[in-house]
Amino acid sequence: MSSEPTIELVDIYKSFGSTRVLEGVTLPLFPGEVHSLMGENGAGKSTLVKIMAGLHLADQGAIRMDGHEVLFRSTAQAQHAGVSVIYQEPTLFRDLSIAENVFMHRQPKTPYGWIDYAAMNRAVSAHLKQLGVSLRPEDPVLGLSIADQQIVEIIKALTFEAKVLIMDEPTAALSVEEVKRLFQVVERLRGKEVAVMFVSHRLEEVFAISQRITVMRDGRVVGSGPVKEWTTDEVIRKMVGRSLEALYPKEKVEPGKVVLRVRDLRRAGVFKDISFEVRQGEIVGLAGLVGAGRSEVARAIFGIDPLDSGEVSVSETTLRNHTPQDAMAAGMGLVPEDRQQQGLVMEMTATRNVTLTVLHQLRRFGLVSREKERQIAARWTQRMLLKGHIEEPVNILSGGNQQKVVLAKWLATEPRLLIVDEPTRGVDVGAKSEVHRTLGQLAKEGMAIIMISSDLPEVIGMADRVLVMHEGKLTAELSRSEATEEAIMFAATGQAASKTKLREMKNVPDPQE
Amino acid sequence: MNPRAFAQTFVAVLSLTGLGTIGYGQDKPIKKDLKITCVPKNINNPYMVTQSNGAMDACKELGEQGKVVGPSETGASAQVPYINTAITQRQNAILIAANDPNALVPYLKKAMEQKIKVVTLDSDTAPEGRSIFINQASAEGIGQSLVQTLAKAIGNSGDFAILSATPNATNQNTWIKYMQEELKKPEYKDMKLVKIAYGNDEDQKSFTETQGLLQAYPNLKGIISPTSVGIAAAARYISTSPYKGKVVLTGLGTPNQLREFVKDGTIKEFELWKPADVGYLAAYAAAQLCSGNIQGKEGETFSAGKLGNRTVGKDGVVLLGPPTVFNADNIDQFNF
Amino acid sequence: MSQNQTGTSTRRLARRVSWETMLAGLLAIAILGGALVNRDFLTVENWSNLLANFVEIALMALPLSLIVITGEIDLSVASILGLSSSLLGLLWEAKVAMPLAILLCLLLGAAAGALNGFLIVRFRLPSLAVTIGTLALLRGFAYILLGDKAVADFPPEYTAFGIGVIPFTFIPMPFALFIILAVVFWILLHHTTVGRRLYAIGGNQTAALFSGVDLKRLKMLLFIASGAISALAGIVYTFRFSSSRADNGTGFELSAIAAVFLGGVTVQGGKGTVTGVVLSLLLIGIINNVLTLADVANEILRIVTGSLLIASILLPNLIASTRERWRVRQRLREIAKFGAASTAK
Amino acid sequence: MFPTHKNEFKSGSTGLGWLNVFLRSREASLVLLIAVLTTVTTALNPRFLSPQSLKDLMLNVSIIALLVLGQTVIILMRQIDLSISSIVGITAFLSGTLFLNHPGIPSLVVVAIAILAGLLLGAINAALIAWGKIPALITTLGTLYIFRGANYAWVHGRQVNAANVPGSFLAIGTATFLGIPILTWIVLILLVIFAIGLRQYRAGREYYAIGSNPTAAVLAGINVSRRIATGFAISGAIAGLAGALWLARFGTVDATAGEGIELTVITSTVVGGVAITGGVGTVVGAVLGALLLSVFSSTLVFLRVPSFWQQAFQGAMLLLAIALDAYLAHRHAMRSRVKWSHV
Repeated sequence: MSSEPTIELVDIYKSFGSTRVLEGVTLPLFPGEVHSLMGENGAGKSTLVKIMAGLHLADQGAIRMDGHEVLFRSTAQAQHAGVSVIYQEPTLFRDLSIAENVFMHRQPKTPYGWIDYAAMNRAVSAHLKQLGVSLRPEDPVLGLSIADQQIVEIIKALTFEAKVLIMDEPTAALSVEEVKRLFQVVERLRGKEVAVMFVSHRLEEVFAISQRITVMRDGRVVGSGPVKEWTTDEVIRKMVGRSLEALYPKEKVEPGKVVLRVRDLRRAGVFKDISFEVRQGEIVGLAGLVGAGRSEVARAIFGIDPLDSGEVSVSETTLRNHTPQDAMAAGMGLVPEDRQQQGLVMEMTATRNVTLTVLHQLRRFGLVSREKERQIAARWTQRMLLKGHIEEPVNILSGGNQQKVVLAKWLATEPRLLIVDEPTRGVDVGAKSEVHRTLGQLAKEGMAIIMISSDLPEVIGMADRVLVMHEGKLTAELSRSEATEEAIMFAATGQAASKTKLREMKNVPDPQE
Repeated sequence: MNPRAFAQTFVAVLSLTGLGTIGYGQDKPIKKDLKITCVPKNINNPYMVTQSNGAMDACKELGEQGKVVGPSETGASAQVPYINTAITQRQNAILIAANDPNALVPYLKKAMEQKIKVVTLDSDTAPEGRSIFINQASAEGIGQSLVQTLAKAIGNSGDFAILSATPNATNQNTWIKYMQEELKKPEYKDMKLVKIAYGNDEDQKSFTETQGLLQAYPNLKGIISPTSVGIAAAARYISTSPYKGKVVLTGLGTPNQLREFVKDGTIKEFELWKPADVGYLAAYAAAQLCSGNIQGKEGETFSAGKLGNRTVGKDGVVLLGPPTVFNADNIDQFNF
Repeated sequence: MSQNQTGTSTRRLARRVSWETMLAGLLAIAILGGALVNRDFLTVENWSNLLANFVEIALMALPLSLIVITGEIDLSVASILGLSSSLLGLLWEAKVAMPLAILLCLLLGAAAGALNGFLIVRFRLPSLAVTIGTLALLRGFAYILLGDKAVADFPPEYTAFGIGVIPFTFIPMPFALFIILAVVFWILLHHTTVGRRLYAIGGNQTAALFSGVDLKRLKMLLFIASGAISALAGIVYTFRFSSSRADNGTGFELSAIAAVFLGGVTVQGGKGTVTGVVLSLLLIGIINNVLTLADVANEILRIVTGSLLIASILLPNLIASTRERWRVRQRLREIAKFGAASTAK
Repeated sequence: MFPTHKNEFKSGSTGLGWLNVFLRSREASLVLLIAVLTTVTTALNPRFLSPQSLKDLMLNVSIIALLVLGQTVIILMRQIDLSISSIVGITAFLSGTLFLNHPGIPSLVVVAIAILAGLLLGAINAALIAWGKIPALITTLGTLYIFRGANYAWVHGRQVNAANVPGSFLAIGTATFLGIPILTWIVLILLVIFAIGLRQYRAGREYYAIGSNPTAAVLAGINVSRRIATGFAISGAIAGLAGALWLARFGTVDATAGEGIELTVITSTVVGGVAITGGVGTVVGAVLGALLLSVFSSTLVFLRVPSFWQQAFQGAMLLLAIALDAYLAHRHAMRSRVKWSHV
């Protein structure tokens, strides 16, 4: 322990509506240290980040910087105080140049008061060179890869001369090469006594980069200490923290006929060579790191994204038109990953949301029968044990209940195949187990289910079979007995292919192309 | 017994007893307190305002209740609500300068069915839509004289263009028709009408249309603009361009708007009647119609205050009289 | 907690129904005011004029409401009206049988709408920009078709439809057409699955897509419907005034859009009712009529319409933002209490 | 799923061929188009390049170009201002009345008052949009009605004639300096000021930022409401100036001055490369867009194309411009999709 913490969160509480997200979290960040924050989805990491960024106000507790208490009421205040945040999704001005993105609202000026583009470009250029990135500061952001955009965000943080740098899953969308480059930057920042917080799911990365690890579960800190006190197993045990069997009630079901068969799916730049089948009564887990192309595959199967080539057949019938309507007609359902953006019309009632997928069932003499509408909505929401009134707009429901509405709306279609993408993200424990119980029951009734999840214990607990994706390709197929967190992580990080690369990750000079 | 009723009875008695003047009861006094609605093409056009003011002056003179209402745009249908309102308000007469010769007819007919007298002025509708049309000048006369004026100035030969108001303005189209008739005469065989442009009675549009005419037709010798908005805009453009003195401009316009252009030589001669008189005459005609002195039949004569007696011509047209020709010698005598 | 939730929902519910109620209230005030100010207001002829006056705008406002509910806009409606009117004149002059001419006009309108839909749906162009373009383009076509001509001598049996009333009532025939279509649209929006889909598209386009709503086809159909009904409005206009001109209906798009917004359809989409739009049309029509009867100058009406339009959104916004500010202040006070009086910097 | 289409012509990508070099800069392609149009028309009718014709062309485009400056600022922020034509109408008549009622009033004072009046009207828009949170489309549609209605009520049938306006003021619209009309000089100077302001000042860049990504703009600490408000105030002030210059140019002003020009201005701006989805474009491009439209309509006149065709052409051009923008943006998106080279 080098010195006083640069920033310290003390006993932070935060609730959204009825859901308690953070309960008494205390977390110090020390200068010149990388502090990794780990935890399952929904453990409260993102909320913690947002509180430090000034996007949320804590309900209780304090933030101390250099021993003084501070209150961040806006992102500007946090930035001013020296806290920079790099989000998973870069927030950039795509039409403006890299240099301008870095210096927006605080561009350097010439003595005449004009913007000093030369100075701006010089400064950014220097950073780019330091990072070994072959980008030009005048280049527009539009057209940059996510990784390059991440670099822009990092340079922005660097020019703020941030004392605290928070990175929320920055490597999710990066390739191994890019991760390596990023880590070199982080090392350099560490040398400059910056306190870095690193939020990640990738155990290898965490052990490669950090000096300190904190694990959160269900809104609480369950373990914290220097990296040498931790092992991979220990981290995972703390993250999961409960017996798998109790939580994941998947009963053994004898798989039936093949329901879905996909062959050689390809979408240029996103995924390729995807072939697999799913049988009745089977839950197939689709694992992989964020950005590996799992959701993209799901969307393409369901007909939302176009395919460049490949074939999708349901119950031995090949789908002709590649549209969601056809997929639904064939008996497919998709519970999308982002329930607010993709799953629900937030201002409509639960009833209307649930019946949106089965509108044809509501007709009586060509008109919508409110009675049927109510009956159908009631039947499926009751099955999901929805808490809350179904005639209220869904935006007043809690996250878990919203997710139940999304599930209900797809169950209403009585699909043969249900694809669930991150079904328990941001859902409280109670609702989570209800979701799991329902999925297990559906499989038992003969439904084929594809479950995409970044929550490894969930995948392991629920899936009969696990497919693992890495950088757009299927890298492993593991049976229930083979599917351990380690095995999945191995395949998900592409380690099977290039184990050496990760070992090198820490400090190998960047080979310029 | 109120005075009006008394007067009516008195007149009736007089005519019954044969003491009245011989004729069609022309000496019946004009009724007072008639409700007369004047609907100009639109309420923003200064020419229309002058004309409506003339009508209001006549109403005041006669003791009628006159009012001016109207749309702010010149679409075919824009005047209809005002006609309907006049019907609802049980007005006695409607004076209207029609934006469209046909669109208003069904509604004016409805008004006439309700015993409302309809007088058109400035721009006519189809004859079945009104009793009397106050023609500011003989259309034929205007067509002829404008062509003659231009021919004189350009020596009976060369290209010329017409700058009109809206493509659908009745009066404009009638005048243009007579101009084309006149051009068929052998003495104009060397004169060619190359284009009819439309300035929509908007100043800026007329201005740029003039520009376009002069650019597209380099041999253009003259422009006839039979609309006060058009001629003023055309004059303004020409006076500040090299075409000044080379291109002859004539047409219909008000002396006040064109005074400086006559003096600087942009325009030699132009014509117009007094717009206020058109309104004045229309109001008188309406009052006479309401008083039962005339029906709008050919040959009827009625008195029109300061304008003296007028006779109803064919199709119920009442002519105001020959237009005044303005030039550098006389323009300072006029102020309107 | 649950009590709190029901509380919010009733407030929400109240806010949702209140716009139509408020319009109905304003309508009642306008009628009452009209009757008091002018004794001619409540006459049969006046009402028949009043209803006929805005019938074209009312027709166009119906499909337009649905388009705005899906989060798009169509500014080209009045140009389609003019184009259809011009074509009708041209065909009639060319001695084409009237029923065929009417059919061709409707088809042309549908084609014009399909052009809008094609550009917006297939090429994903912003509908505002596209329909500003077709506003000019289609009006241009009308001028190319008819130029400075005006066709007037339409057959009396058709113009009789334009100016006539339903026997034994004061309801103008074109307005009856509007009522029929309004009922059709009301059923469509509120009582069919299509309406459910339209609201879903406007509320969250992505979620609608993920729910299997064929939004491309629906939007395409809406623009085609808008084109066809605008063409129908053009036909009504032509018969009502027995006049076919290229400039017919210039500027009507603004009145139609104003009526839609005033009717409670939000520009972001997802909200609004046919009832609200019909009420707002009536309200504008009545205010227009009352002011004209009272010989109030035409320009005041523009001011009133514009102000109503702005007020219709400003008032709810102000109420919401005041409430929000109050909540934030409350929250900050709580934090100050719990968080042991601390400030940034 | 539904990307907001943006265009970008300064792409640093390589190997795109001559067409893309040409398309990459909207300004260059506009200049080229204008040059081609001018050459063709001049070949058919040499008078197209006569001094008088050029002067008329410059005068015709000037007021539109001036309004385009203000509209560019607005559209850059993903907003729209429909009310400019009504502001022009009011301030044009206001300027005329000032000359009429106060003979001898200095022209500069009149112009200043017109700008101030425009600013005031723009501020009404600004307050409603930035703080009343009413979408710009609705607000300015409403004020388009209100301002024009107020103008009608105030002006009624009156008219200000050239005779009421001092010759020195009218000279702005007729006199030339170095062969270029004074009016055009004024617009050129403002163009330079706007170009510098939008390029060289933080505030200017923030207009781009807001249109490009409003959320990111908030995160960058930009006061978005205030920026939007100043944008509408600027647009109003510009429209006020345009009103005064309208009087100088046409001499005669009645209540209808400027009616309908908002669509021409928006079309010019979009044709000039300012994306209707915000964040992209320059004032120079937008003014070139106005010039292109103006040259185009002049060409139609010179080639004696019936004036009835003009409007259709203008609409077709706008559609072409946005379709082109969308096409370029789409191709750009396709190129940037490739995340892993091996896939």
